[in-house]
Amino acid sequence: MSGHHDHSHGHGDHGHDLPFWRKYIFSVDHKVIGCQYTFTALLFLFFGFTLMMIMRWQLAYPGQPIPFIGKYLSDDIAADGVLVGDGYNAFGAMHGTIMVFLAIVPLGVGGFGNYILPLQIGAPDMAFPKLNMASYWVYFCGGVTMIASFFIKGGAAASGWTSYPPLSVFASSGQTMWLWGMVLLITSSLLGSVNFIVTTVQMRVKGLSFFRLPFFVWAQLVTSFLLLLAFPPLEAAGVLQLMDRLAGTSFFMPSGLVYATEPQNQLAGGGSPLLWQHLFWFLAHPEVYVLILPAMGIVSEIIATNTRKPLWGYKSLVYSAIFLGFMSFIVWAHHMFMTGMGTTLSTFFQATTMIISVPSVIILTCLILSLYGASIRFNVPMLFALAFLPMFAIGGLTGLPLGLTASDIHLHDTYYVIGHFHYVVAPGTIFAIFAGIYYWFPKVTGRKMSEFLGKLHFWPSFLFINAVFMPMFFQGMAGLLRRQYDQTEQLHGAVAHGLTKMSSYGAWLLAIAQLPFIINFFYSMFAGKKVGANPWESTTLEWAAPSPPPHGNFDKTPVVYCGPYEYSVPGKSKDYCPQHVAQEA
Amino acid sequence: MNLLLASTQYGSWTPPLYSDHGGSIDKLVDVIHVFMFVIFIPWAIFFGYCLLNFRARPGHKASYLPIKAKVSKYAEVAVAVFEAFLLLGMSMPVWAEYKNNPPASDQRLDIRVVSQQFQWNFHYAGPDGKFGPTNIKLVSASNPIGLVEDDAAAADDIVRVNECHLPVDKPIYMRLTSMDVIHSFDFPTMRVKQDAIPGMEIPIWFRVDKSATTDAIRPQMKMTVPMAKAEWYKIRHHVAAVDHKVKDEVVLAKGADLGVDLKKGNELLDQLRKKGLAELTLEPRNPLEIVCAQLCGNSHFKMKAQVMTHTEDEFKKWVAESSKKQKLETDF
Amino acid sequence: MSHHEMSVADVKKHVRVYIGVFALLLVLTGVTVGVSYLHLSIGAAVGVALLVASIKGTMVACYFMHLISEKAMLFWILALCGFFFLVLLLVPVITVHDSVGVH
Amino acid sequence: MSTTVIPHDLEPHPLTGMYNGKFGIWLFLASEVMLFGALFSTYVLLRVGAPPGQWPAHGSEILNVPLATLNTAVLIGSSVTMVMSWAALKMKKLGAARVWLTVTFLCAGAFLVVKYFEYTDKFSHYQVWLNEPIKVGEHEVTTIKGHLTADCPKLEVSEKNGAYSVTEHVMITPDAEPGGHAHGEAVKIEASKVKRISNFGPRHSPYLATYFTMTGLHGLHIVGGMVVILYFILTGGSIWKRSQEKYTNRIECTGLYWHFVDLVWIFLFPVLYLL
Amino acid sequence: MCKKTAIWILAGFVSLTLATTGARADNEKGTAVVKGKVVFEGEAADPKPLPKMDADAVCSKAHAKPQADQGTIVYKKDGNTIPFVFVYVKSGLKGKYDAPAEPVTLDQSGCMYHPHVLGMVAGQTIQIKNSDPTNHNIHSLAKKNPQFNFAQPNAGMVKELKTGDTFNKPEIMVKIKCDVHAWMSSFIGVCTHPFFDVTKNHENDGGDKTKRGTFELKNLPAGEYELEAWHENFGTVTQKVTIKDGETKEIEFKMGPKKSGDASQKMKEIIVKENGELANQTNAGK
Repeated sequence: MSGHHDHSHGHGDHGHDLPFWRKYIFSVDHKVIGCQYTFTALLFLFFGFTLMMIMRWQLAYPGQPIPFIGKYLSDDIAADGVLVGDGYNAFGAMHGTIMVFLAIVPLGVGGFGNYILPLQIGAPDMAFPKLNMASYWVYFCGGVTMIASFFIKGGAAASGWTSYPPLSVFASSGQTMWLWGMVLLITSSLLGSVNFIVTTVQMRVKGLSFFRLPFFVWAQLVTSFLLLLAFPPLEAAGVLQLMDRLAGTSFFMPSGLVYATEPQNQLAGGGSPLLWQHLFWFLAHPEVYVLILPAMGIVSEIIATNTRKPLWGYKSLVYSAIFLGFMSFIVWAHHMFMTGMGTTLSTFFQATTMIISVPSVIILTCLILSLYGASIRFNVPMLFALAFLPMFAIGGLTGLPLGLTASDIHLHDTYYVIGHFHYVVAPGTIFAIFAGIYYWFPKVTGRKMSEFLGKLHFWPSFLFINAVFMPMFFQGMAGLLRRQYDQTEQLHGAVAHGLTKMSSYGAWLLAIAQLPFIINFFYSMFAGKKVGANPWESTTLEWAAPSPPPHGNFDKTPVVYCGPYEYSVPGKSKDYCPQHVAQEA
Repeated sequence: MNLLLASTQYGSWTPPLYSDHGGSIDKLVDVIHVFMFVIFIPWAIFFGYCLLNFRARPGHKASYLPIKAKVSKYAEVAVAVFEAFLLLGMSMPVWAEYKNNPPASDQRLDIRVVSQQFQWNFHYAGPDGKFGPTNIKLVSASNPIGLVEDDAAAADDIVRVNECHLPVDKPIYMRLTSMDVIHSFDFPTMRVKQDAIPGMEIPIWFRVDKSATTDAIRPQMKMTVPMAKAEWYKIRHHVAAVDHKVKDEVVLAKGADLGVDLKKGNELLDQLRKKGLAELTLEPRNPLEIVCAQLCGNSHFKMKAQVMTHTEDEFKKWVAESSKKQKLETDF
Repeated sequence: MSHHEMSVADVKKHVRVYIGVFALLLVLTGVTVGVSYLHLSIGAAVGVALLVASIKGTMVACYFMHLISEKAMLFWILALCGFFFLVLLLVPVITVHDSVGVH
Repeated sequence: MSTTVIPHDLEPHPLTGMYNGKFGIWLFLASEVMLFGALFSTYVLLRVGAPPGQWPAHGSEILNVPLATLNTAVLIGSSVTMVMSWAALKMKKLGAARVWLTVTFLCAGAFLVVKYFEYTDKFSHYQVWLNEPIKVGEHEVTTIKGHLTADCPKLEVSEKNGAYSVTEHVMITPDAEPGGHAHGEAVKIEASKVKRISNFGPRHSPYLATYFTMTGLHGLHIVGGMVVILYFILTGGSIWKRSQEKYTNRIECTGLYWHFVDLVWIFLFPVLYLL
Repeated sequence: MCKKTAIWILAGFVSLTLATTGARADNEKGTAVVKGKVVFEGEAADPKPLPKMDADAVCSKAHAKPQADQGTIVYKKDGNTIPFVFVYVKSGLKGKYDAPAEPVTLDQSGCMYHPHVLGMVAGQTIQIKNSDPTNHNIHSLAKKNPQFNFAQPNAGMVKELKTGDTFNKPEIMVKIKCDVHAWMSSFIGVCTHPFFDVTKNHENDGGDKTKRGTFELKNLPAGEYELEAWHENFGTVTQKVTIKDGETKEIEFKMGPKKSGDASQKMKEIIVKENGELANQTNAGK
């Protein structure tokens, strides 16, 4: 990335002999690729956020023209500046898809994973640098395909990010683009995950045993296994849906369909709409943990550093993460309680759902207990990391009534669901990602981001993001359904509409609250305060490399002598003992 | 928080409840939320305490050793135990009741619900209690579910589009299916929700409370809206509950409609404001609605059915006259 | 032991194994096709077919892919994968049977 | 070209006993298991849930078992030759290895050729479902399988999903089978009588949809493998000169992938053709 | 206002370009006329009512009493004539014809399509209006022409389907329906020429009941033609006419109930035969 090109000359490697396009475009250096991922994903994050802001207008002021941009939108999206049903559904579907598959996963795994993981295990690069590059470019193509689908006839996919057939099979050709896009994105994740696992297992430096790995690395490792084993089924499902759409097969199309009063005799029938839901959620539930685990990793790193104290119960953290990963494969059908599921299966999936909440509770407990007896530095990364804890707690707790079939009857597909998973992902994961950006920015650029602008970014964001999502719980309770183009069309929707404006204003203010970050980001990149290799006085290996690290990362391959979080060790002169520094007896 | 609560305008968490099984669902919802606060508030207090007490400051050093926190262990165990209770003690019994014990076929009212983009078709067997066969080849504008009309059993069948009539205090047994895409049968005031999936026929059952006839409910759901807050889209489903007077001049007669669209609605409200009306007392045009909870296309939000609940004999009367083939008054 | 350092003699030994396995695979293919012409009851037919296929699969994995001489770690990863494979295979089918709806 | 040295690029890691590439390919195969797992799951779910008579009791009713058996043998053979070429490399015999590779490549090609014939046979075979029964010979039938005659007017193909529809009428020569009647005179069916017409391609029935999707995806894996193998046949010499170990390792990885493709077929064959 | 004019101008240009680029059209017109009526053979059933529209207040306000399903209307009191029949020249025309510059209009008012059946020349602009203050969605179920499915949430919305989006291939008939109000349907006959008409109905007979069920094809060149009459439920009938310049021919189409489709008794047998093919087939007591 631009901020670091003027630094990236190392010792004897040929990094700087490479032509520009090999060095920054088709680079095989995990750091450059990490930055590419981060930049691209941040752009998608912004785009997905914009879609949501437009939807919030239609919700707050149903049937009224969208100010400023309304008239520039295409017919398929808005008529006379008024968002139309298809436009709303397309925005909804793409907001979900973009945020999950194009923004947050690429940030947490592609961005931070790529940049930090090799550094933290003392590796010179990923195990398969070329594969790494491929995975970025496949992801990039997937993203372009998704965006392009807005400009084709009939607009982008509008069947929700879950794309349930038969609706998605009857849908316009945007859905086909969506499917191709997904196939690309999943392929990219597979390439990435293989790379991560091999790197982590095979390339740890001398002395860095598994239980000396920073928790961030563990989180990435578990995540990679989720990507590796959970994504292929959706790839298969995507192929099946493409067959249904393009080859006229009936994998998801039952017999005797009548579409728009026309009997669908050309179809063979005999398919199962529920099959898609199974294959989709088999991916999409682990996906939730793909979103949250890297966030937990980032937060743990920052908390450890800024509490100046070892994490509480490092081992139980690790075991919880592994258990979480494992369980996440056998809870998926709790998304399908309303599909006529009988008591046996629903009981099983309720049970597993309750069980999976335990490791999450443990992780949260470990993190909060790490604060006890600490000496907490309230710098910007720490603020975001701390904010993560209660936000994730709320997100997790509100999962309970949805995981229990009986209460799910009332709350299923209401705004309660929206509130729940947004608390996990938005103030949860996205805050963690901000924390990570503030925390590792000095490593990447050799400069620190402005604390003042950072705090100007944090406090309003924290306030407004709650203003956006807190009302949703109450609306959901009142029975307001999700995916409603016009909430007031239904009686109880109109009655529960009271809080909708609050959410909308929250969203728009939240957007404004991001300006300090954007300014800070670019300003600090060029004019931020120069710092040394280890500005936070942290212990893990990435801080042993120069900032920014040269091609090949370390001046000399480090050796690890101790665990990841040796802070405030009694009888030491400094309050931290880096992993690569031998302990004097 | 009260503000948040109030703004749902029910004055309670959840919509009013008119079915007998719904109570246990609401109870579970309440218990879970109490439980959440029981966990979250102490947690938050401890969190705040740590942030204050252990902030970095001159002379304060972090301790290397972790606290011996037995408490956390107990807390975690407690959480697990309570979740087990929620699961085994509350959720499973309710669900089992909801899924496993259909009412006896001789005491219940059977209704076929055939959903399609974007409407609910309700198929009643009529007085003879026999459903006529359907055939997708016969689907047309005047025959939405393709009823085989010249079949004996179909002669007295009733098919209603987006209009559902139910007797109170009698078990109702609905068989849900869909013609095209997946829909979800959502009857919030009865706490009933179930996907309607093409190629499947899924039964659901519930009983409407004895007192919950449409006419009885409507006044119960009366609400008063200050003109300042009255926006057309919040009151589009409402009619005036009383004669609204300004200096003994009726400006809005009882039962007057507030207009169903943006333009008309806003015009009317402006007139009333000009007249100087301070607040509106309104009741729903129709208090009970069945809606679609599963995204089913560009007009998904439009997919809803009105429900009329009648006493047993009112309902019989309705069946009797609706089952007659209706004649058109035309000049041809 | 890994195949990293192998003497020519070892390799020759391997080659003999490969030929043997090859022959066995062909025989089993014959068997499974033959059985299919007996028109057994569906249960039995499925049982035999899957049994034979599994044997063949194991052969290929163990000898052609040298799985028998790999370290424990790989087994654990594959075992995990196998477990999820079964979950994915079975649960959807169970939902068909444990459904309140009529298909 | 960076000079960064990747640890365990060649020498195995003590923990896994594998060099990076081999470990990587194994992980990739694990994900492939899940990919095909989803498809097998589809197969099971659709078959178990199917109404009686929708799925053939035996694949052999529709598919050509002898050809598939031949293919199975061919593919297993290619697996052996693949591992042989690796063994040859282990014995430092590049020439022999390349010969074995070439044989593998040819086997793969043969497999695809056979598959091509199997596919085209299906695509030229049609079935017509009727609105009302018609008399063919002496029986009343509601569906006819057979081949369209030369003078049959062209079928209309929907742009959306390629489904066929009849413009005025269709001429079809029924197969000899119970319910149909002896080969020979073609049957003429008016468009109004035709409820549905399809060839025995993917859209014909869930069974054939599954068959074409699974074997098609497997076929793509074969093609992919062939490309890689060809690449190593051609570039073998140069890589070998640079590092014999590297070349041997790459062939081993290719082999692992290739055996997996073989393994998948070992399950596809009985599941689709024999059950 | 100026937007409107802009649209017209654009439409004008479009048709101009069509005229200049398309295979050179001679637009051969004549002076011959074919007129007549479409009559139902035998005892027609009573018209069937459409479902009640109460659920959508806008629709129910529009109609006090239930509406008839246009596809089932036969004017028994007026000589068994049938409205909403699309009559057009199927073959025999030699000339080539341009799409007129002015668009055909499909209006949604009172939750019904106006007109219920209409004809257009391939390539002609289609103008779709929503006059109801409620959400309609317009769904084309064309076989050869583009399928579309979009919503018009507010009253007064107008969408113009021009070159590319409109129907450019001849097709008899393209069905248009509203998925929100499933009783709403309209049929568009797309011809390569302007010689078509739709038999008059009780709403456009101008008070003259004898006009009901009649049609008139004007300005035909002399020649020998095959005419076809299409009805959504009664199927199609064709007949040949030979006509000289200036001549006016009276013809009559006879239609009966469609053969297949209504014979439900027969159909049930088949359904029993092809078991599992009709999941929607549900019987009493099941």
